[in-house]
Amino acid sequence: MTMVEALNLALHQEMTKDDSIIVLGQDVGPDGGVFRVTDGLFGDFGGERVVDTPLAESAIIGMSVGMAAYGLKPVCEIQFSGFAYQSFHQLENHAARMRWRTQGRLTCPMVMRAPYGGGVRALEHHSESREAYWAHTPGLKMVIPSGPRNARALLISAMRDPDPVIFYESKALYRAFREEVPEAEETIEIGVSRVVRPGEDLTIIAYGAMLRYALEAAAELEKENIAAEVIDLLTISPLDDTLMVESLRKTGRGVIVHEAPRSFGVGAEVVSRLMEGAFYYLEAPIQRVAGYDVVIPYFSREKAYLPDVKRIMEAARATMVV
Amino acid sequence: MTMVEALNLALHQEMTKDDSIIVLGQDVGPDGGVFRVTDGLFGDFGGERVVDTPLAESAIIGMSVGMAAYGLKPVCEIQFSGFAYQSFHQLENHAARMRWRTQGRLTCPMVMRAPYGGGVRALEHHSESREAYWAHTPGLKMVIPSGPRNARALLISAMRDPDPVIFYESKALYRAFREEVPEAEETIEIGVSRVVRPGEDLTIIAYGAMLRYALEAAAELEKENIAAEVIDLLTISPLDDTLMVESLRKTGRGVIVHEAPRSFGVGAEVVSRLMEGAFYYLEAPIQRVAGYDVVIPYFSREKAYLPDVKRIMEAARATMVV
Amino acid sequence: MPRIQISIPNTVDYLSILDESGEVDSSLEPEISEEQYLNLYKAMLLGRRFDERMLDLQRQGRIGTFPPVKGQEAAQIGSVFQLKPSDWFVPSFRETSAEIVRGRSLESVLLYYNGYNEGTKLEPNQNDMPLAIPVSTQVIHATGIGFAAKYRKTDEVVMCYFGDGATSEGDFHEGLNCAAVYQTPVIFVCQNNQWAISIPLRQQTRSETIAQKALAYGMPGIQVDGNDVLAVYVAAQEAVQRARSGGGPTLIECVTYRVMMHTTADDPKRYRKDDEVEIWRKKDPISRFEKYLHNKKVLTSSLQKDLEAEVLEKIQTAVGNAEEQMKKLGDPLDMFSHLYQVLPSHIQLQKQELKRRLEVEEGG
Amino acid sequence: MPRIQISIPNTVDYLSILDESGEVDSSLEPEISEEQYLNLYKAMLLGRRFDERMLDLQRQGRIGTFPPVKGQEAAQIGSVFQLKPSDWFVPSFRETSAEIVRGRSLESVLLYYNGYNEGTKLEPNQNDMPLAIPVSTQVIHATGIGFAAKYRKTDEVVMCYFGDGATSEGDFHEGLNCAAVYQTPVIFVCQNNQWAISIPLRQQTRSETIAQKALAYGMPGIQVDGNDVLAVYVAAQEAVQRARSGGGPTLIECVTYRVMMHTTADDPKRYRKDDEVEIWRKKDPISRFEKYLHNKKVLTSSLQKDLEAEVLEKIQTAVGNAEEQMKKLGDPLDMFSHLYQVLPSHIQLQKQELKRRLEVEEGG
Ligand SMILES: Cc1ncc(C[n+]2csc(CCOP(=O)(O)OP(=O)(O)O)c2C)c(N)n1
Ligand SMILES: Cc1ncc(C[n+]2csc(CCOP(=O)(O)OP(=O)(O)O)c2C)c(N)n1
Ligand SMILES: [Mg+2]
Ligand SMILES: [Mg+2]
Repeated sequence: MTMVEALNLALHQEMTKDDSIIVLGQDVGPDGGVFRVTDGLFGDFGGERVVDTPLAESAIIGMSVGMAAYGLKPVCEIQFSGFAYQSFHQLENHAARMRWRTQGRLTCPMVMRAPYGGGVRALEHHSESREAYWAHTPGLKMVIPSGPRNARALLISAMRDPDPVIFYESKALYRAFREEVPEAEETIEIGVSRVVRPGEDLTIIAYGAMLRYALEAAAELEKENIAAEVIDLLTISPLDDTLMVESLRKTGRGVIVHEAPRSFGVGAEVVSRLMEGAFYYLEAPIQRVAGYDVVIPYFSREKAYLPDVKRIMEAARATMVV
Repeated sequence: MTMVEALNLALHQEMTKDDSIIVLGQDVGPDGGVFRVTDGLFGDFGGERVVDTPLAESAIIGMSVGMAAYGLKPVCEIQFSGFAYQSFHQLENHAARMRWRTQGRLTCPMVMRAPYGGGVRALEHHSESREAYWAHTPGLKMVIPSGPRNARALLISAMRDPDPVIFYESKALYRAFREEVPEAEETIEIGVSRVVRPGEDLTIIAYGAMLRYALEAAAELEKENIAAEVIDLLTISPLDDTLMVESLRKTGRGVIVHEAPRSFGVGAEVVSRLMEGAFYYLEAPIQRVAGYDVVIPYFSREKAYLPDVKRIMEAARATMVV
Repeated sequence: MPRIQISIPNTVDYLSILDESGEVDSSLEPEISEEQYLNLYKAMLLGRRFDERMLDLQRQGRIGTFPPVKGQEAAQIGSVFQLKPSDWFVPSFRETSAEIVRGRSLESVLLYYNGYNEGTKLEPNQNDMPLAIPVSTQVIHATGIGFAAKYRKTDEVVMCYFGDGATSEGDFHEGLNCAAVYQTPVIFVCQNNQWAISIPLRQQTRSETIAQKALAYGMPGIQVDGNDVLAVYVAAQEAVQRARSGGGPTLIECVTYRVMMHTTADDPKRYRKDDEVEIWRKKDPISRFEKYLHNKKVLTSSLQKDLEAEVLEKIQTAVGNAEEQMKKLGDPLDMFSHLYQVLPSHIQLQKQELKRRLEVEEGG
Repeated sequence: MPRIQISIPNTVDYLSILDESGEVDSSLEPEISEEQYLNLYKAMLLGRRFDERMLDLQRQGRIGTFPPVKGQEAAQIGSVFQLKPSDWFVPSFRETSAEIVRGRSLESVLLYYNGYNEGTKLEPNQNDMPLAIPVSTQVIHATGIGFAAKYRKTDEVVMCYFGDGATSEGDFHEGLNCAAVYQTPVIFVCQNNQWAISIPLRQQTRSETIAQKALAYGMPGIQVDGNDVLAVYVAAQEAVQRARSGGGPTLIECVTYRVMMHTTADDPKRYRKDDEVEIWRKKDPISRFEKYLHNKKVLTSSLQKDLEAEVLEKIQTAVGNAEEQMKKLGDPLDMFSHLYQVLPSHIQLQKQELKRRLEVEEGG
């Protein structure tokens, strides 16, 4: 199934099990969400649990905080991650702090789902990747799946997490490819990354829509007799230090890939963790392949903005030079 | 004079010169701002130019965007940086993009001033440092002075900058010490950092309230025969790569200090730039001395949260071990 | 120590002049010159035909996603016609018809929906904001521009557009509240087209009208038949006069309807009944205005034909021009332009990297 | 095709029962038991005396900055008394008097203003939100809690507090709009104390009353004399009954006054005249209630003295307790508690680092 279908399956299965889950957001009801991720839920669970909201992002997050404090599990949708900033204060001031502030009496087990990233010829504000904002915010967790199967598993885990989880879904992946997704439940522990291709010579770290490019680059590099290990971060925060440090201690060379702007992005933290954990094993500077430090251009130029297989390969080769 | 007085002087002098400057914010009028940075401006320039606003941060930034598009130069105050998130979307969606979106027809020469940081026994939300949010946002500039004299000079430069500048002012520094500030105009180019103490053995990079601690640590380290070079970033974005890379190429050892949470913070970007520019000169991993990845605790515990001279010295010594 | 009903100084009117059958209440009819009538009509017609053409282009894959205007021409044209060039126009994202009146070229619209940043380029001296996609954010800009115009002691006014959904956002509230506090010369034009994507008005707000939301700000509000170009014209005229003479802001609710899909990516069959759309099709703003102009003898069948031809010709030329232009545009290095007045050095390096990559690719 | 005034279904009342001289409009007097009268009075008195004591403590450097309640006791106590323990209470930051009624210990307040996170600890089963410092953000939480209470088919209601300044924030708007759309059982209590730090009401909004802002949401609104505990009591009772019986939310504006500084860090002399304060001192909510209770023979001089003593005793004990507790608190490692249910491993390392540093410091 596609990633859209896999996410829908996760919601459907978990809502069936747990009547404290409320899905809310703009157009999540009869319309099924602008990307159809909530398709059919309104029919199956009714308007009390699948709640169309007024056009107000701060309200979507703020109401979720209230519902969560009460004991429900809101799974809210922000229509595009570029419109989550209207609710930044609700996330930073409250979602991230409710457990902390009340010393555990009230908690905030909510999931904020939001489509992110470029590549679907969308209008302005519909193609941003700014996961670093949330990753830098103590009290939040930040998760990004890279395909249908792990999307389903991660979303289930996010819905069961006792704390607030920001869940970014790559629009470019929504219908890009299909994967078999078992009917039976799967979860992926939040905070755990995965080696999706083992290798000895160099480590490519990626997530979300960039993972496919990393894998393609690894396949190409193989032809040049370079064995690249590929890590799928899956969770951006908390970062799985152990896995990536281990890999770099082995390979000594690394590339981190994301489509978000390069500076002050997730790549910087990955580099720092690797510097801290694997400095004496590094053979070359870790390369960052990222979006440029500009606003992602309107869609006719976005291809040149987004990282691609070539850029990853160039960076990989650069780490191999020395 | 104190930093509060120096900032006030900058505003006063520049408003006298340039009638397109409008100061706006909560309580900036007769009250002179909760920290008195705008003291006396209302009396001297009147309510048309020193504008008390309703309690609405999105409106403060959004009106500034409109004023700037019209051709004025709004210098707005967000009462505490912890309340800037209510206006995050106005900054990210519009202030940062107006020049870009209109291909230069409309611009956004505005300054957002906001007190940041801990150390003054304040209530929740009054002690945060989240400069990384703005630094990660293409189209914005991010500036943090470390004392009265450079605060005055940087604020003048910020007010003359053709693009939006986020200007964080350390509350802990507002009245911490006095410095002579010449009546005659001084500016500091935005994007330029400074070596404030030269040294050969190691580089300590800091900014804002942390600079003093860096200097104190350097003085202490001198007693141990370690010559620390201290760099005051002054501008967080765009980072002055050249200066810091040069320093690290010389010293081979570095510490970056900030009070913001460690992960995905400014330190991560500094580490990455140094990895990229000075990898082959590095003798030891660059150390990050930062706030912990928790919400800054209520004030009885904030001292333990904030970096101090001891932590900087420990980190410095750690870089010297090898 | 009483319990009494508070009387609220501002009242909220409803205004309709030209009904859907083309009948007019002559006591309310505005004074409009024949030329102006024709200008209004031409602008509405151009808006309509361009919208239809864009839908074709989109279906053919020649432009990307766009939000059709169809059915809202009276609300847009009746109001924007009250502006002088020196006034400020602050659109949302569905004001293509009004933007064209303000001088935006059809070419620029086509570039925009083909993903070229050049499509939001504004001309020197054009006192317009570019379109704003994040809903309601532009409402506050209008207040700020109005503040600036007042500070500079001009008589400029600002006209700001948004939808019914937009009224739920905090920014709507902050923008109107501040405009009232500072008495800035802003006319807030809500195109209440009954839907915000799939959300009908009654799920957007429990308030009976949007116009009455003005009372929360101590501001005059008026609800008009938004498919009646005369009513919109009159309400906007009153509001502009008030604003220009220092009387502060006004909220105008134009009751209209989104006859088409939200954007071309949307499928309204999922959430609304065709019957509803049919009812509103009969209230079409253009055909009732045509009847009226025919009755007034301002429009004749032959003139109407000529105007149709003129409009189609203009659109045809623009489509050709835009497609020519696009062949020449698209240098990806332009993504580094206009972000800052002076590009910071680390981004210059990124630009050089991209340049090198592009050269390699061309070479390879 | 008319021009007509729109009639708005909801009306906005003003209510006052007990005036500043202690006179009562007996036709409006609520039925309250003698015990309840005394409870109301005791709660107001405790709020007042504790506030005064905190000011002393602050001036002596024994607690940090805090926002005094003085003058707003009737608005807080009259309303919060309508809640059952199972109902939800959503405060802003100036509701200390009401929080105490809800069961917050004086000790906890003192810990809070001394910078201990333990000061916002909530007890198990306490259906209260902790205080919210970012203005107006809590308004939306109340709507969400109300939604949840309705979803769970309980009869719980939610009472949410905020100031006049808070009504300018977007969150106020979004919270009330959504509450009306979903008809959640929420009572929005605005303590209009005329000032938001240095900003007077007329610079906060041009709306004549705050109550009329309810009309923007199709919600009933009422303005009451906020220094009249009976009026507040009645208005809150009506609103709670409406909410509990499925009638949806209400906005109550309590017209009161911030007699003291905004917080102890503020100097009101910079922006307001003493005359104004003097006028409001005469409208004090407690002394007028005392007169009323004396007239009703519910209160006698000796009882009043006893109550005063009881209250002061309680405060004295709490101050002692809190100061004892604080000696034992303050382990900085606690900053790592309760951020997540399970602390991520990289933060555990940070905790260990701090632990080690603290041990070194203790050792050294
Ligand atoms: C802040 C924000 N949230 C969500 C969206 C996605 N979105 C685009 S248009 C729209 C509905 C707008 O409704 P309305 O204001 O009534 O305008 P209309 O589309 O009817 O013209 C939504 C939800 C957006 N663009 N901005
Ligand atoms: C979002 C936000 N902006 C600014 C502040 C700073 N601040 C604290 S209280 C206050 C005034 C609040 O006024 P009002 O709502 O009338 O409540 P009152 O203080 O009168 O009780 C301000 C501006 C804040 N706490 N939160
Ligand atoms: Mg609409
Ligand atoms: Mg107030």
